[in-house]
Amino acid sequence: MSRPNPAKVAYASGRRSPLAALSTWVERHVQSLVSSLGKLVRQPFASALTIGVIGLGLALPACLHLVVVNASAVTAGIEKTVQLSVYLKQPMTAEQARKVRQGIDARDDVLDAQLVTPAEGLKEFEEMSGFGEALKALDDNPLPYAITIRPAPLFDSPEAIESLSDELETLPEVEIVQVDTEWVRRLDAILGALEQVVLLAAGLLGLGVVVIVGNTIRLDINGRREEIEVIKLVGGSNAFVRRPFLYSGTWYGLGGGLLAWILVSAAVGFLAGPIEKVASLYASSFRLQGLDPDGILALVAGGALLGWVGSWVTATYHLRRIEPRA
Amino acid sequence: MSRPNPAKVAYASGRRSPLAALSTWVERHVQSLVSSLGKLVRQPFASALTIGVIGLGLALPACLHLVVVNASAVTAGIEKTVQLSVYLKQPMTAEQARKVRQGIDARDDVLDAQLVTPAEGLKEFEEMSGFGEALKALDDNPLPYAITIRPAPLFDSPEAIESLSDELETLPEVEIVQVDTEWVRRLDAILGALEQVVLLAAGLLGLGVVVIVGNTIRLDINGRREEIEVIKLVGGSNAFVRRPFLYSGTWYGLGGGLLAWILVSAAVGFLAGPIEKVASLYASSFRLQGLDPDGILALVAGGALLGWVGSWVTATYHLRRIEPRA
Amino acid sequence: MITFQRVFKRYPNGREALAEVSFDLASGEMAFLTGHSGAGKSTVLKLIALLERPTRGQVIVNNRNTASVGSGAIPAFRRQVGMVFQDHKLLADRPIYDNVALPLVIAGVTRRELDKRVRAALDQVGLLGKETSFPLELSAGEQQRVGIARAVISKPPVLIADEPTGNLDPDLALEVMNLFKRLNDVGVTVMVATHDVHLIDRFGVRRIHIEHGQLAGFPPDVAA
Amino acid sequence: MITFQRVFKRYPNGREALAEVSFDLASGEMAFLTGHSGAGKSTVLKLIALLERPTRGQVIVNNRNTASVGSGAIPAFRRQVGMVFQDHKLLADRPIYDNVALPLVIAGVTRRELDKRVRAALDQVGLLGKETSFPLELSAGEQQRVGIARAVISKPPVLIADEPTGNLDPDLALEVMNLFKRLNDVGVTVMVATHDVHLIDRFGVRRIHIEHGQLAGFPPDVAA
Ligand SMILES: Nc1ncnc2c1ncn2[C@@H]1O[C@H](COP(=O)(O)OP(=O)(O)OP(=O)(O)O)[C@@H](O)[C@H]1O
Ligand SMILES: Nc1ncnc2c1ncn2[C@@H]1O[C@H](COP(=O)(O)OP(=O)(O)OP(=O)(O)O)[C@@H](O)[C@H]1O
Ligand SMILES: [Mg+2]
Ligand SMILES: [Mg+2]
Repeated sequence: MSRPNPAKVAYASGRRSPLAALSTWVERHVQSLVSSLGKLVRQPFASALTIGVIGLGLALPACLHLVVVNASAVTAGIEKTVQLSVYLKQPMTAEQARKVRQGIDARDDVLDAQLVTPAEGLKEFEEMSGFGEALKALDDNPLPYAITIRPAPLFDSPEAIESLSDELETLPEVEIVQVDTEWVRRLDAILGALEQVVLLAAGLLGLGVVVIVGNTIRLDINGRREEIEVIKLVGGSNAFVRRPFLYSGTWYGLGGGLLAWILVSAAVGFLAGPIEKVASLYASSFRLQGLDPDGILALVAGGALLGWVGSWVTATYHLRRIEPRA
Repeated sequence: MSRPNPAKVAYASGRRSPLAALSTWVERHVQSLVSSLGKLVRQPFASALTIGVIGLGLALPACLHLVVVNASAVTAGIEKTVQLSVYLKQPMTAEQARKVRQGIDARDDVLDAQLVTPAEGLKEFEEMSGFGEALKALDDNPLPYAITIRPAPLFDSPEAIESLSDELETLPEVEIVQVDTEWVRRLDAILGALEQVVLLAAGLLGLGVVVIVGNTIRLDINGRREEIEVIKLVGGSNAFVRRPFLYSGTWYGLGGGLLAWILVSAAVGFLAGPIEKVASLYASSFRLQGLDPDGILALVAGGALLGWVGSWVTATYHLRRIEPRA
Repeated sequence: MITFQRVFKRYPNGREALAEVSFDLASGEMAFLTGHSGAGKSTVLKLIALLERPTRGQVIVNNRNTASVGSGAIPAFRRQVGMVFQDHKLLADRPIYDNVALPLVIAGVTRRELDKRVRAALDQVGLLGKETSFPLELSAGEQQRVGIARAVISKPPVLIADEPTGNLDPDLALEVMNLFKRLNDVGVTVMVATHDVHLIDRFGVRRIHIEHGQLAGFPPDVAA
Repeated sequence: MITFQRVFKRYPNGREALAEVSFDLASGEMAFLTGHSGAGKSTVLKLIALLERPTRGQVIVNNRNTASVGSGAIPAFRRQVGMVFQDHKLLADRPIYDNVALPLVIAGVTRRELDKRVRAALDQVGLLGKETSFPLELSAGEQQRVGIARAVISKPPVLIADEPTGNLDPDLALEVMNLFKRLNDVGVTVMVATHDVHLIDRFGVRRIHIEHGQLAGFPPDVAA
């Protein structure tokens, strides 16, 4: 402190150039990366447990998502827009019927309205019912004029359709109004609810992955408390201590994402057979849809990201609290 | 070792009566029970993490199960048995038609067959189509005789029905055979597949809970390695060291089960409103079904059991490997 | 009470810690175990407490050949051997009271008796009043004494100590040795590994000296 | 280099470890810190290494008042202070090499230089050849020397040691003290807490004696 000691000056030597510092920095990170992976590999059972849990956590929303995607695909083959059939009173001239159609067509809540003449109606009925030849025998067409209506896009909620139907029924020319494709809507409602479940599940399970990784890292930190204390004791900073945990967390997440991909693929493979067999009975060319490349990427990269986030949050929080006790 | 030392004999005193031993045993367990709970409470954040993960893991199959239960309830309201409609050729006398019905009714794969006369058919058609009055105007009933068939219980698989339909179509009196309620079957197929998913998910997640608890206990053991070594050093047996971990694991599982119950109830509460609103539009009196008491019990007790299993397996395995290093 | 018969110990890494050690310590006897650093003192004590097993030869403690003690019987065996460690081996997250009580809790002693004995043991090492402190709140010497209290509380017939006075000031070291001597006087077989030549001189007890893994004659004292 | 100005230290549990301690150790000076068990020796060293902070008074180390070192700056500060601990504080699951290299790894020294310096440090404490052993495979004295090698490898200007010879046999203790003296000779400020009155007598260095948390005159030696 007072007189400069020549021996001492030599002793406390060693400034480093910026380039050397950078190369050391890179070297450190690569080393952490490899050694953290090595640590996971050296504890295969323990790592498998953690990765297994994360994989399950990620696989579940992915599977649910596929359920919805495929169910939507099934119903997509079916005409989905609701349709109203308005049967006009008899007797009615073609002129009158056209006027009624125009009136309905002009409504804001109607996308288009199409007139179905009794002749057209009969033909359609023949095709639909399979009575075929039987009806050809009719002397006279007993069917009334009908108007099929597609509601405007913004007015296809069940409520809007109900009020549209009610209003149309009050028209003097209208005999009866029918709302079609009820079951498709019912199925859609179920799928809609399911989609909500998927969103909820995905949110919860994403959080779950962060929590799982966080928990693992926390317990890992606890298990290496002594080591951390020693490192801090000899001057290791929080960032230095945290680095290996961040790498572990990211590896866990990445591994979990890959596992989830495998699990989902396995589940799809497992279910594809039976489901497609059922579908084929109904002559449907339905094929069970798996994950697309975007989905795979989202799963794997998302897993790694969630792992990193989980370890970052936990390590930052917990490492601050570990102070060396000597 | 050689001459008995009177001081020493007094020193190494203390046999205990069996009753005292029992009361000590009970005391110990009660103490472990309370102290392990106390430990969880003293680390609220850490315990919450673990219980949260387990709760999610248990809530998911429970939710999926409810999806299937409710979807089944929706479709249960609809006539589920497949029905075949056989339209007979024209012209045909009532006598001939009755004979054909008898022939079909006698088949092994037919539960019953019902004759629908043209008059009945017309009435039904009126009701169904909503054409109402319009058809009353018909001079002549154009409809053929029809026979509606319910297949026998053992023959209602899609394959059996297809072959039944094929065979009936070869009869000389038959014009055409129609298989009804196709969409219900399609929905059922989806539900069936979903049920498989639920089973798969429940299995995986039950395993997942064991794994999560096991992993937590493993890391907990790691974190308390020093403590365990010290206890073994002064003569604690594996069973003694393991006891608190078993209690912790069971508490984790129990807590997770309770949390899962809360999560499921919350999800049901969250979705009940929208779903029942949709249902009410279709005048369906559908009510979203939550967990029944059996389900709740299964969830909570199952959670505790899985927690115990997870901790037992892990603790037994890992504690053996921790030997004091001195 | 403690008999070593031609004991050879090689550690898994190939290091040979004991070459061929034989000695016999009678019941109620006391001995100092000396030797340079790395001579094998701690190894001898580890063999007695079954923390290690001999590679060859017999170790007989308390009339039992340690070779006949299976891994399931080790805990019960260890309860017969009180140990004091160089680095104390206390539970950092439990108060002194719990640390000292541990052997009795393991043995399943009732609450009432436990309380009485813990207080008596703490009194013996001069730490009554520190029951609720945690180990890290004590100085090194105080921790060492907690370790001694824990070793003697279950009244084991054999007591072994590995450099129990290394962290103590000379007064305290003397006091601790006197405590061991008192225990020995009531019949406990005591073996203490130590470097403290001055203490050894003061106590007229038997001395077992190891050099390079073998029993040897005593070296000249290095003291001032 | 190390200045204590009217330092008072009360631990969170209410225990007053230091009453009012003032002393000044110049750069390149060496001192023994003595006192009975529980006197406050370790507390003084903990204050120097910023493992604890004074309740009142100033601790100035290496021209920095420790009060001005924020928690983010503590790691860098500690790298200037080499520490040897009573209980070694080694990483049990890493070989000796990694243990000794740790301060250099933290400082970000390149692989090549690191290797050279680790070998040099191990050589200095007579443990060359044990690089791949694990701490628990070494005897207590060998572990102590690993701790010393780690403390000096980053060439800190200040070195503090808490009873570094408690576990060593007299020969080795002397050797270790000589090592500290040599480091002191090349300009390192050294402070060693010890009970070993014989060593103190042998080395003619300054002695700071604490009694009941206060500086005091030296007591008569207890030695034989
Ligand atoms: N677990 C182990 N694995 C491998 N080698 C070991 C192990 N324990 C001790 N050794 C080696 O055996 C030798 C004897 O060690 P031991 O601990 O018995 O010495 P000691 O006499 O107690 O020394 P000290 O006085 O330093 O404590 C040492 O050279 C040490 O390196
Ligand atoms: N972390 C702590 N919390 C509370 N009290 C403590 C703490 N550390 C030490 N003490 C108390 O402060 C006093 C001084 O302790 P210190 O460790 O400084 O003594 P010492 O001189 O190093 O003793 P020894 O020679 O036994 O190591 C002791 O009475 C001890 O009980
Ligand atoms: Mg030793
Ligand atoms: Mg101290």
